Amino acid sequence: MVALHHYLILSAVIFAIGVIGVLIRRNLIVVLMSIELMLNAVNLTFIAFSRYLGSADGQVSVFFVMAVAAAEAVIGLAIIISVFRHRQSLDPQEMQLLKW
Amino acid sequence: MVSPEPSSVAYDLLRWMPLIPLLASGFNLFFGRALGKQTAGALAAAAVGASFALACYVFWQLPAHGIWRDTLYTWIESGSFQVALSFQVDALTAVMLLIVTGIGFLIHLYSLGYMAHDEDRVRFFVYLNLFIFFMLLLVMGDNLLILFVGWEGVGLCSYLLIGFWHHDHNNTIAGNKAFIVNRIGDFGFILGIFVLVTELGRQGIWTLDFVELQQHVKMLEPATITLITVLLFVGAAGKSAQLPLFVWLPDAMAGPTPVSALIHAATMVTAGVYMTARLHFLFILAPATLALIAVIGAATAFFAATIALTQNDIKKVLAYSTVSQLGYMFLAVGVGAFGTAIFHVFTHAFFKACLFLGSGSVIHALGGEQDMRKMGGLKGFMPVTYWTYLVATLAIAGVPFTAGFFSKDLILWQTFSHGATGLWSIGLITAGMTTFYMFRQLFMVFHGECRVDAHAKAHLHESPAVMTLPLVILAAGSIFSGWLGAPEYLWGSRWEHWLEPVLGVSEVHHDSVSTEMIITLLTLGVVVSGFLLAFVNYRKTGAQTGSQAGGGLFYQISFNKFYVDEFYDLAIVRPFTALASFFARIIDPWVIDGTVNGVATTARRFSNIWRYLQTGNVQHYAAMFLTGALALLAYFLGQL
Amino acid sequence: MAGKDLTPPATQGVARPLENPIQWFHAASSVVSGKWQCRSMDMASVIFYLLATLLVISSLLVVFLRNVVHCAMALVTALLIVAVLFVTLHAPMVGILQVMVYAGAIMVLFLFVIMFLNPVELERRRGVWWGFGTILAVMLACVLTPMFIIDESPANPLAATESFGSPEMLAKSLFNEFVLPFEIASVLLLVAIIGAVVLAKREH
Amino acid sequence: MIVDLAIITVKAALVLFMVLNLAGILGWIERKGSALIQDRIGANRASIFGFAGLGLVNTLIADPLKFLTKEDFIPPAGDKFLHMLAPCMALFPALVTFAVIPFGDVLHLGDRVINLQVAHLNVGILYVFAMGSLGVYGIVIGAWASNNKFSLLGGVRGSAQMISYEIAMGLSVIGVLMIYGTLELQEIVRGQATLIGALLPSWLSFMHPLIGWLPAWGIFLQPLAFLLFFTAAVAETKRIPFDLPEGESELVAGYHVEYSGGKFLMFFAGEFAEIVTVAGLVTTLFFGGWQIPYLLRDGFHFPWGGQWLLPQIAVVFLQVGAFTVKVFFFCWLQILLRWTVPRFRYDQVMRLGWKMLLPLALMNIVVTALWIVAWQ
Repeated sequence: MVALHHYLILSAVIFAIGVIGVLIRRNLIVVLMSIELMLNAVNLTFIAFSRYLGSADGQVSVFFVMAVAAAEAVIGLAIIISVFRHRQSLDPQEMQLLKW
Repeated sequence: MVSPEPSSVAYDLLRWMPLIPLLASGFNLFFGRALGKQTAGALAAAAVGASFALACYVFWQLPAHGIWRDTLYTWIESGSFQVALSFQVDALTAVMLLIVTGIGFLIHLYSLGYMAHDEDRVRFFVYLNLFIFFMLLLVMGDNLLILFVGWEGVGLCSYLLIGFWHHDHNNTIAGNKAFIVNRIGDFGFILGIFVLVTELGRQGIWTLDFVELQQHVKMLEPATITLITVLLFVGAAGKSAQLPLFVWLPDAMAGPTPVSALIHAATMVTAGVYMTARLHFLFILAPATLALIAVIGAATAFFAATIALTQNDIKKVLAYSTVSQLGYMFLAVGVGAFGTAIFHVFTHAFFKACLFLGSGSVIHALGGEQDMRKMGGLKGFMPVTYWTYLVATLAIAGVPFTAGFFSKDLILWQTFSHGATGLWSIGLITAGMTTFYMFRQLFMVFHGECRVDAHAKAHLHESPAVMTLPLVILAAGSIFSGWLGAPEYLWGSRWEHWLEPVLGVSEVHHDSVSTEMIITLLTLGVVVSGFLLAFVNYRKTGAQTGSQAGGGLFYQISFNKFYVDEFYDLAIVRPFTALASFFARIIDPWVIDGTVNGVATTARRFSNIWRYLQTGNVQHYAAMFLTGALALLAYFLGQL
Repeated sequence: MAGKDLTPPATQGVARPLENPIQWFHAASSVVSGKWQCRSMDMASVIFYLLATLLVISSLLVVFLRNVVHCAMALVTALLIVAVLFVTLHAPMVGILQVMVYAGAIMVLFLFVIMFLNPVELERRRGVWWGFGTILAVMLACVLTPMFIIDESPANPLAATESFGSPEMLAKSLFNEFVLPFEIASVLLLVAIIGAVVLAKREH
Repeated sequence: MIVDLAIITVKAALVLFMVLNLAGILGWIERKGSALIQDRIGANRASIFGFAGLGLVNTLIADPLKFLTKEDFIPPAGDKFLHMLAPCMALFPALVTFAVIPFGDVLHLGDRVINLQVAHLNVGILYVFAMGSLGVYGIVIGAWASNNKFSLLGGVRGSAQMISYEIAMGLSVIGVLMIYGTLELQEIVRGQATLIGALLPSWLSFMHPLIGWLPAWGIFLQPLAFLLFFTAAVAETKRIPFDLPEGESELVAGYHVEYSGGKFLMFFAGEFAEIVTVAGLVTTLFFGGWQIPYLLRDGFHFPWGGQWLLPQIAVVFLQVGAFTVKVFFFCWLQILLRWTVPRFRYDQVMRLGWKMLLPLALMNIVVTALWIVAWQ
């Protein structure tokens, strides 16, 4: 039988993978995707809890997470577009205006 | 002397008295140039005229025991301490209103002529209106704080107007001097206010309102009251040019003559007297202070008079005589005759303004010449000025049935009847000297043969009507304004009754009319002798005028004003500037800047080390962040 | 609405055992586990582990593929698998929303932007940094996992009522206790729209 | 249990079969119809042993054969895997959408009650939209994978257009959902069995003789919603007048320039399957689905009193027949549209979607909500 912590561990692993993406990818779009992945890991946790504790709040929270994720993706992509316009590149490591 | 509880009535008209001049001033400030110089001046004069009309109306309407209030809004409110921006008019204020707006109006008219050829007349009228506004604030404010605002405001305007012709460096110096000396006085004044508020607050009464103060000052202990009153009097001495703070007033003559007439003779310098009268309920509780005031007043009167004897600058003479007259007023205050002091303020406003304006008209005619040795025989050239000047001189000298006669004799009689015989004798001598130096001036300026140089003599002329009209009015005033306060053996004083509701019944004993008459006769004698002395010396050509050879040591001392300025310069100004320059040269650059820059430098050194953490690469930051999170997680895992 | 009272009570009470995927899933699991006598692992676990494996694989692809479009497709796959997981967790409504919002809208937006910018060159990779990041993330997983294995975590889900995870249930709690956050979320989305327009607009 | 699973499978297979065949038939209808409209003879060449019955049978068989036997060309610079994946992604959503559309009421077999609907989901209509939104991938990926400027342009256009119109479509349906108070399509259809007379508020009772006898179909309760939904749906199918993503005259063939053979067939079939799905949805939401006016479980009950009882099995067949006929009608309507209306310009498409359909849909929602609050 599947217990709660199976889901939790699964989401932890997915989250970690998303973190890898955020840390190492050198393409802003993929970094954004990895963030979406992390958000999904969290959503999975929410749903698992709401199922195993039998309360609707988890699902509602997922609803809100989705709203926030949508907003975040939209803004992020807009920023990426304008950045790409100015410097024909998507590499976050080339954007170091704040370097010492 | 407890006054019947005055009935305070709300009355919306009052606020317009100060506001109209303020609005006119603001309007001129922004649109005056566009308006055209003549129109701007007319507007300013009209504004003051309007508030003069209001003042008359209020004066006639005001019931004997009434106080009219006009509260605009609550200005400060902290806890139970509340200060409202509100005006009040009672008998005392009404009188001051008449003086300020009336004399102010006349002097505005006069200025239209006097400043006709000046380039930035507009600025002049802006300042003048602003001064009227602040002066009205001062006399109408119903609590100490508003009075203080007006107090500072008139100080500011006086500074601005003294330095009005700022192209001449000396004028600006004179302005600064006036301002700084006033600061010293104001410092004492505001300290007095602080002490008063805090001490009353300790009793549980947080207020600055005059009426409430009058009810509650009883609960302060005498020592405190003495301290407060002394501090307040320091302020008054500063503003009203008493010893030892009188030095600014003579220099203040650097300003245009109308300014000298309005601010430095008629209104502002009497603010100190007004303040003491306004707070009489406080002062009469401090006999020690009153004694001090009386002594200082008498001393000032005498001292200034002695200086005035030998001055050759027409305005300087008047300036010192002003100081001396102010001394008289404070002498009256000192003997507890506040009503009489205000009465002298009233009469003095007329004849001193008249004198100043007359001198102004002379200076105007001579194209800026102020040295009396270069005048003389002007009688024929400018009759109106001469006759008005003569009247005013008689008035200040105290010739019977002129204003000066009534007020000054009243002061002397009060002093005598108060039992201060020494002070009375000083006053008596001063009266003689007053007569002397005034007639000396009259003779030097108007009589004898004309010593005016040819160039100026060419266009020697009587002043235009707009200037002479105020002279006439003021001259009339300097005769009849005194009749309000006639002594008992004549038709008796209206004045006392008018001010009783505010100042209470003065304790002048009109018991021995005979004594009073004797005193008066004595004064007359002194006056006449002073006149004879002047007549003998100066009636003729004024040959030895200003011949410094004549007269000995005393003459030199008097001529050099007792070296007071030099003394202050040595004792106070130089050490002060030396200290300041020391701070500026040593402390500020080395200690203060050193500290500040040192801190900054240290910070920068460290930042130069740490800033290498800032790679500007967002992923590095994320990695750091993750590391921290990992550490926290590991810690909690350990806790599990 | 009024349509319901036209249907005779005969069909009203009749249970429809197999009318949505969740029920299929449980029926099928029971059938299969009844068929093959596998006590050790029932169908639910099989499906879970299957989905979990696929999910992990697709997520790894998202992170380690070099071509942006491939990453996007892998992410879409991952999202769909997560949606299926939601459905198996009795959250069909959220699952559908997941497909609509994430797969249907957000990822399409991603693809749209990718096509729009069409970055030609493959990204370069730096071995050291990759290793470092990976190690950090693995450490994270290793720290998180033991924290989740708690004894008092409920092993078995509560018996789900018929309406659990239905739109009605979601709507009830969303529009009663969470109505304020709901409104705020709408405002947030509006702000995001405006911001996106302003940011991406080519200034003239 | 086994039986239940079997029934489900049968239903699914049946629906799938129907849809695919309908798609094929539509292919033929499109040719014949266009020929009719353009006054040509149309497809009449393919013949089997000299038998060309209007070309229908032949077209059904010959078309797939032709496509399947053509060379399947993959552009060498393209992305092989995605290029192969794209057609499936285009076809899949169109097919699975039909799972929630009910094609009949319950069927009683012995003691079993079979709901004539593949999946009874309480999120029904949302499922439809979810699947519809997945349809975009086929285009975008196909366009990108074939590494061709024209197809890329087509892909970009397609994705933008589909996203835009999904919003309008979804919002236009909400009015209907509010009226019938459910998301589940079978329930919506059942809700349309009643008569408008039963819904009239008291102050409108004088209208009863005029419109009281009408069935409470969506088209009568939400006419505006119907127009909006139908327009948006046609735009979703990317057919003329909304065929900007393909636009032969500008983009050769848009996102499937580089497709040939079986893959193109899949795109093709996907397009027609979408037509069928749209027709099914319009029928279900606005035209009473399988409902025939006045026909209840046990026969006809006319509002003027008369009734005509029927055996249950006959009723079921009538209903399924009615559904099929309605779907056919709307498929034909779309084809008619495609051959009669000229193509929009791209900016016109966008303006229509964002500046007309969207505000109108919102207004429709508000008005409906006010109505419901006021009279229920």
